[in-house]
Amino acid sequence: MKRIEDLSVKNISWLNSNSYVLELSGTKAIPDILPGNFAEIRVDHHPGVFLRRPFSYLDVDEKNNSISFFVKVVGKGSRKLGTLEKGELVNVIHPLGNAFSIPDNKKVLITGGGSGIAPFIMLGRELKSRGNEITIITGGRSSEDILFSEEFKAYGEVLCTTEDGSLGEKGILTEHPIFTKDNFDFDLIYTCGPEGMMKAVAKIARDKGIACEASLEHLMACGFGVCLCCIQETTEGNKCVCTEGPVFNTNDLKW
Amino acid sequence: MKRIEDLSVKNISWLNSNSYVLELSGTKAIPDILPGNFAEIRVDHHPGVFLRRPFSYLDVDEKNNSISFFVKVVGKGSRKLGTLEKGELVNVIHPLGNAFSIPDNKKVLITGGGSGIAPFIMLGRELKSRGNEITIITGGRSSEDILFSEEFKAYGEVLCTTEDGSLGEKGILTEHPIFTKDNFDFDLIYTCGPEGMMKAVAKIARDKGIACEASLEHLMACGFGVCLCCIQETTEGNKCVCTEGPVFNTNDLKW
Amino acid sequence: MVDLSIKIHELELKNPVATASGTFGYGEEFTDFFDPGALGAIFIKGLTLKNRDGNPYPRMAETASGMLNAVGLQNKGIEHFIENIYPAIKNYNTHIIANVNGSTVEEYISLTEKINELDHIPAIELNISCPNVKEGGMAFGVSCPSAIAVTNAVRKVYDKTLIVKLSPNVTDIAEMALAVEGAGADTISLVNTFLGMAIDAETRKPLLSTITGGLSGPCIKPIALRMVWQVYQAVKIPVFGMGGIMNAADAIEFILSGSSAIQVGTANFIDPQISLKIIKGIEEYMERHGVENVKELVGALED
Amino acid sequence: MVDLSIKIHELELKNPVATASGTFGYGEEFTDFFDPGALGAIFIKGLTLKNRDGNPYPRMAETASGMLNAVGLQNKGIEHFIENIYPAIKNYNTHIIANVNGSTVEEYISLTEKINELDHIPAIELNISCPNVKEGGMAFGVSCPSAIAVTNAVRKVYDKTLIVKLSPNVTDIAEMALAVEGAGADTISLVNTFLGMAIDAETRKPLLSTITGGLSGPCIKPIALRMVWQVYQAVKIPVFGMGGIMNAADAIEFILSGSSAIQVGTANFIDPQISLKIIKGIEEYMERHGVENVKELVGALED
Ligand SMILES: Cc1cc2nc3c(=O)[nH]c(=O)nc-3n(C[C@H](O)[C@H](O)[C@H](O)COP(=O)(O)OP(=O)(O)OC[C@H]3O[C@@H](n4cnc5c(N)ncnc54)[C@H](O)[C@@H]3O)c2cc1C
Ligand SMILES: Cc1cc2nc3c(=O)[nH]c(=O)nc-3n(C[C@H](O)[C@H](O)[C@H](O)COP(=O)(O)OP(=O)(O)OC[C@H]3O[C@@H](n4cnc5c(N)ncnc54)[C@H](O)[C@@H]3O)c2cc1C
Ligand SMILES: Cc1cc2nc3c(=O)[nH]c(=O)nc-3n(C[C@H](O)[C@H](O)[C@H](O)COP(=O)(O)O)c2cc1C
Ligand SMILES: Cc1cc2nc3c(=O)[nH]c(=O)nc-3n(C[C@H](O)[C@H](O)[C@H](O)COP(=O)(O)O)c2cc1C
Ligand code: FES
Ligand code: FES
Repeated sequence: MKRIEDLSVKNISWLNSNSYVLELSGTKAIPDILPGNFAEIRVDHHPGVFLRRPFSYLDVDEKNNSISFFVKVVGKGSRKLGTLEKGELVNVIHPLGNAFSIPDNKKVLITGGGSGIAPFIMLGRELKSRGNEITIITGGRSSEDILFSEEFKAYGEVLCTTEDGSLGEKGILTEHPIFTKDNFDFDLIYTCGPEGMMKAVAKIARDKGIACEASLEHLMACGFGVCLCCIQETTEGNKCVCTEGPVFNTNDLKW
Repeated sequence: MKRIEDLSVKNISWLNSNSYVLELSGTKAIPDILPGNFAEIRVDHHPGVFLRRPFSYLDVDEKNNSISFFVKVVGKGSRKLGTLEKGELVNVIHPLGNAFSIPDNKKVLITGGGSGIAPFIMLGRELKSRGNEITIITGGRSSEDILFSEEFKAYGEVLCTTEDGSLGEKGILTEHPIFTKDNFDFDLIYTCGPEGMMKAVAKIARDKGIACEASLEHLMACGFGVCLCCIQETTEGNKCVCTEGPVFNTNDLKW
Repeated sequence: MVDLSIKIHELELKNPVATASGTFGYGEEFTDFFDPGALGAIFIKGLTLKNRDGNPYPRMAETASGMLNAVGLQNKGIEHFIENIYPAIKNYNTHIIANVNGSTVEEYISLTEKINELDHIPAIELNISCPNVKEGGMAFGVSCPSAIAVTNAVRKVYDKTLIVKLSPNVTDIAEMALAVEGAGADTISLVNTFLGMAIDAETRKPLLSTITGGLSGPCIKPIALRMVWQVYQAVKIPVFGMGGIMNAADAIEFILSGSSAIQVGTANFIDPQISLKIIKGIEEYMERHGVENVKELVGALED
Repeated sequence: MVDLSIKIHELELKNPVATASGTFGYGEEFTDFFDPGALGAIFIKGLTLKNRDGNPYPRMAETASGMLNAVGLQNKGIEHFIENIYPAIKNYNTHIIANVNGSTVEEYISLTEKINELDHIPAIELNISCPNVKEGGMAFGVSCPSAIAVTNAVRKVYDKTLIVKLSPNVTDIAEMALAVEGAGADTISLVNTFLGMAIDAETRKPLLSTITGGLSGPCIKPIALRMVWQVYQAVKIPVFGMGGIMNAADAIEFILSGSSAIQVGTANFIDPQISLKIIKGIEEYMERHGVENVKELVGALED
């Protein structure tokens, strides 16, 4: 069940020049959160920000009643949230959206670009606990953008691409040699990041007949299914990204 | 000459539960400021505040390139300014408006209510230096509202009224016995505060044939004479409070 | 205890706070946040005769103190509503009001006839003001003859409370209000969204797939308030005001300028509990000002 | 170096940034902040034939992302302008454009004739859209026949650049634009302010002495932008767009939707140097996007 509540800023830690982890904690037990779910965060005290901003959960700490988000600064709201002080209250509606499917004992590939890596910390942990064999590949412009590698290493093999070649393979994510290897035999691919990247990953998946789940980052006004602004065309007509997504099987998308 | 500049918050000191002194300082020499002048302060980062807010100078510290304002919290902007941190930048257009007239060696009465006492610290100092004999009377709801008495004492006699009788005479400002004394023989009366109070003071002055100057606090959109929103009806037609005021001889007002 | 109840034509509202069509779904999405039964009424999302996919993505753009939408009346059609949604919501402890949309007068009539059958829907809101559809919608609401034609036609087949929702995209709102009053409207609601547009300077592209969309939120409040005041002075039937209401003070401003009741729209997206807070806020205001009955505030603007 | 110059009818502007009438005085109040000669043009505050006191105080109310004003064309009349103000401003190194207001067609004509004599005023802006006067003003700008009548009449006595300023308070802005184009306008400027209203819930009183006033600022930008785009598509003459422009990106949005040049209004109150910053911002944008000539951006919205 979704709820609306004020949480307080526990910590903000900057990871590089344009992204940070925002940790919020409450006094009540946090709700049940699944990998892929997101929250709608209200950005107060900024004249230019009217609507809430959606962010996927980066992680959940049930012991401390705290949740965290990985935020990439792209505009007014994401910048403002990064200037909050410890103890300030932030109004949150959550948890929202559907979740990634979690198979048992399969071989899975996780592909994340930019802020799209956010949901994969929780996803990776869940996948690992269910006996899956995990490969994670993240892409970025330069080494600065390749984040959470240590965390990901605990789940499986970690690969990366950078456009400037400063870390891992040079190029965009789908240019990584893994995609052309003969033994590219995953059972399921997950993707989250810029739409171009997700479409490229989905195409590879489709070509190879592998199931693929993408988490979409559509513009949202409400986040809980009433405004109908966040729709995605699917084979079954328009679907709400906020309630019927953000996770979709890419075969259902008209990509 | 007026100018626009960023000044930094040097200090904010709260005087009671709803008013504070805001001190701003710059790196350049501050402009020439006369008693009665005001500044238009921009309130950033508050969604509800669109226009600047006008405030009279409380004091000027030329040695430290700093200026200060006495701010009473009445709404969004005045509240927000009080939450600024030391070092934050505040954009200011100043100095604006005309000034009180300063006679030499006369007997003057200063009457201030609420935030209307702000311009009288500078005025009192100037009057004193020009050999005037000064009486200052301030009014408020309770003793909490009677501020700057120490500073005023350096200039002359200090009286006060409070509506609840917790300090000075009980009642509103114009109920103070001084106004009914036989030797009420001032050459000039200054007034600033709620319009009702200023009108009452102006009436007494007119009845006794004493000149009276009032500093008006009209709503302003620009503060420098272009929007024509701040007008006051006078015997010579509409005048701009921001450029032809805020100080008016009350005989010129259609009060 | 102050009395918040108000009668709008034959509708007895327990309080003057309703939620606006298209911003509250069918109410179901809000049950996690509060009991919709606390509301004066719920205007459910726009219905059409047949399934409508609405406009392509993107359909939303944030603007200064507001937003543009170009949803375009996405809904699964009246049959789907009757079978799958109506049964779940008909027993809410408040009035469910249907928002009725057509591309032709005939469509408005057929849709109204079907809704007329539904016992738990005591009123319809005739939407002649949707700016986001190619046919019908706002076209009906920006000229007197067509507004009269559709109101007249619907009036003939409907005898419960008929609310006509006006478009603000007109030169003379009072004239439109008089026209639909004359054509049989029991109540007028206004405003629907203002036709607006947003561009991304960097990409040189419009932010909405449809280029233009409907503007809502606090940015439009001053214009909406003026229109409500003009309509209140022009007509005798009650007015349901809206446009940028974000808190109780805004709601009271609309009531003072002549709204018998108000609708909360875009604010629901930002704070899903806002309508509950507005009800409480009106109550507090009345207590503070010694107003016993909310009716005393309707049109009580002083000069 | 990018080329910011643009020709509007016979006016050669050094850049597309002008200041809007009523928000920049006669330019003199700004000389402490920057040299008005840097501007493409200055639209000076509204002139009338005779002295006008304007409306009583209060004339201003702040709103969400905007403000209402009810100034009501306060000015000392054309004679006073010619004798006391014109000599001081006529040699600014930019175009001074007079904003012309009348309560009758005859007044518009007389005023225009007097301004026609002034060599350093190369254009007039015919204001048929002021919402804050009882007679004339917006009344001319909300119906085609009267807009045509006044434009026609003024055209007969004026052969410099005639700019007609449209009111946004209409159902069909393109129709109004076509009407004044047909009546002889060389250029169209839009939008003037939207008729709005504000109330203090606590006192139950309107915040303006006139109850209603004109809404300006970023809140109106989406509607203004839509109207500029509609007018650009409807007429052949150039468009001077405005409404809520606060920065260079806003200005570029207006240019992309069809404004040959833009006017900065309310923003001048908040940042008196804003028009200078907008000129710089457009220049930077053009450099960043490899646009050599600002003309290339006019109407260059991509679908
Ligand atoms: C389900 C979901 C999960 C997301 N998870 C994350 C995450 O974990 N970390 C993260 O950094 N970002 C995430 N995003 C994207 C994030 O919501 C946007 O980056 C953020 O809203 C931008 O706000 P802004 O005020 O900083 O940008 P703005 O100044 O508003 O605009 C900057 C850019 O961001 C885009 N944008 C603006 N508003 C939204 C919105 N409501 N939804 C999506 N995009 C928008 C605009 O199109 C524009 O290109 C997610 C989005 C969705 C829909
Ligand atoms: C020349 C001049 C000098 C002033 N000097 C002082 C001073 O030294 N100390 C002080 O505390 N106050 C002073 N004021 C009043 C001060 O400007 C207002 O209290 C302040 O602008 C209110 O802003 P707000 O956002 O807090 O209030 P809002 O939330 O905007 O409104 C609260 C109340 O303040 C009034 N108000 C709002 N904006 C203005 C405005 N621009 N001008 C005047 N009143 C407004 C409103 O009518 C309303 O009743 C002065 C005003 C003027 C015109
Ligand atoms: C996303 C969205 C969808 C809307 N859908 C409808 C609709 O289906 N029918 C209707 O009559 N009005 C619709 N409206 C208009 C609102 O009901 C309301 O008239 C308008 O938003 C102004 O009120 P507000 O400023 O409080 O939002 C919609 C508004 C929004 C923002
Ligand atoms: C205080 C004020 C006074 C105005 N006076 C005039 C005027 O005299 N003549 C005129 O044509 N427009 C006048 N306007 C309208 C502006 O020129 C402009 O059309 C409008 O404000 C929209 O632009 P903005 O949102 O950038 O302010 C005035 C606007 C304001 C805010
Ligand atoms: S964001 Fe409102 S329905 Fe999805
Ligand atoms: S506040 Fe604009 S002219 Fe005085």
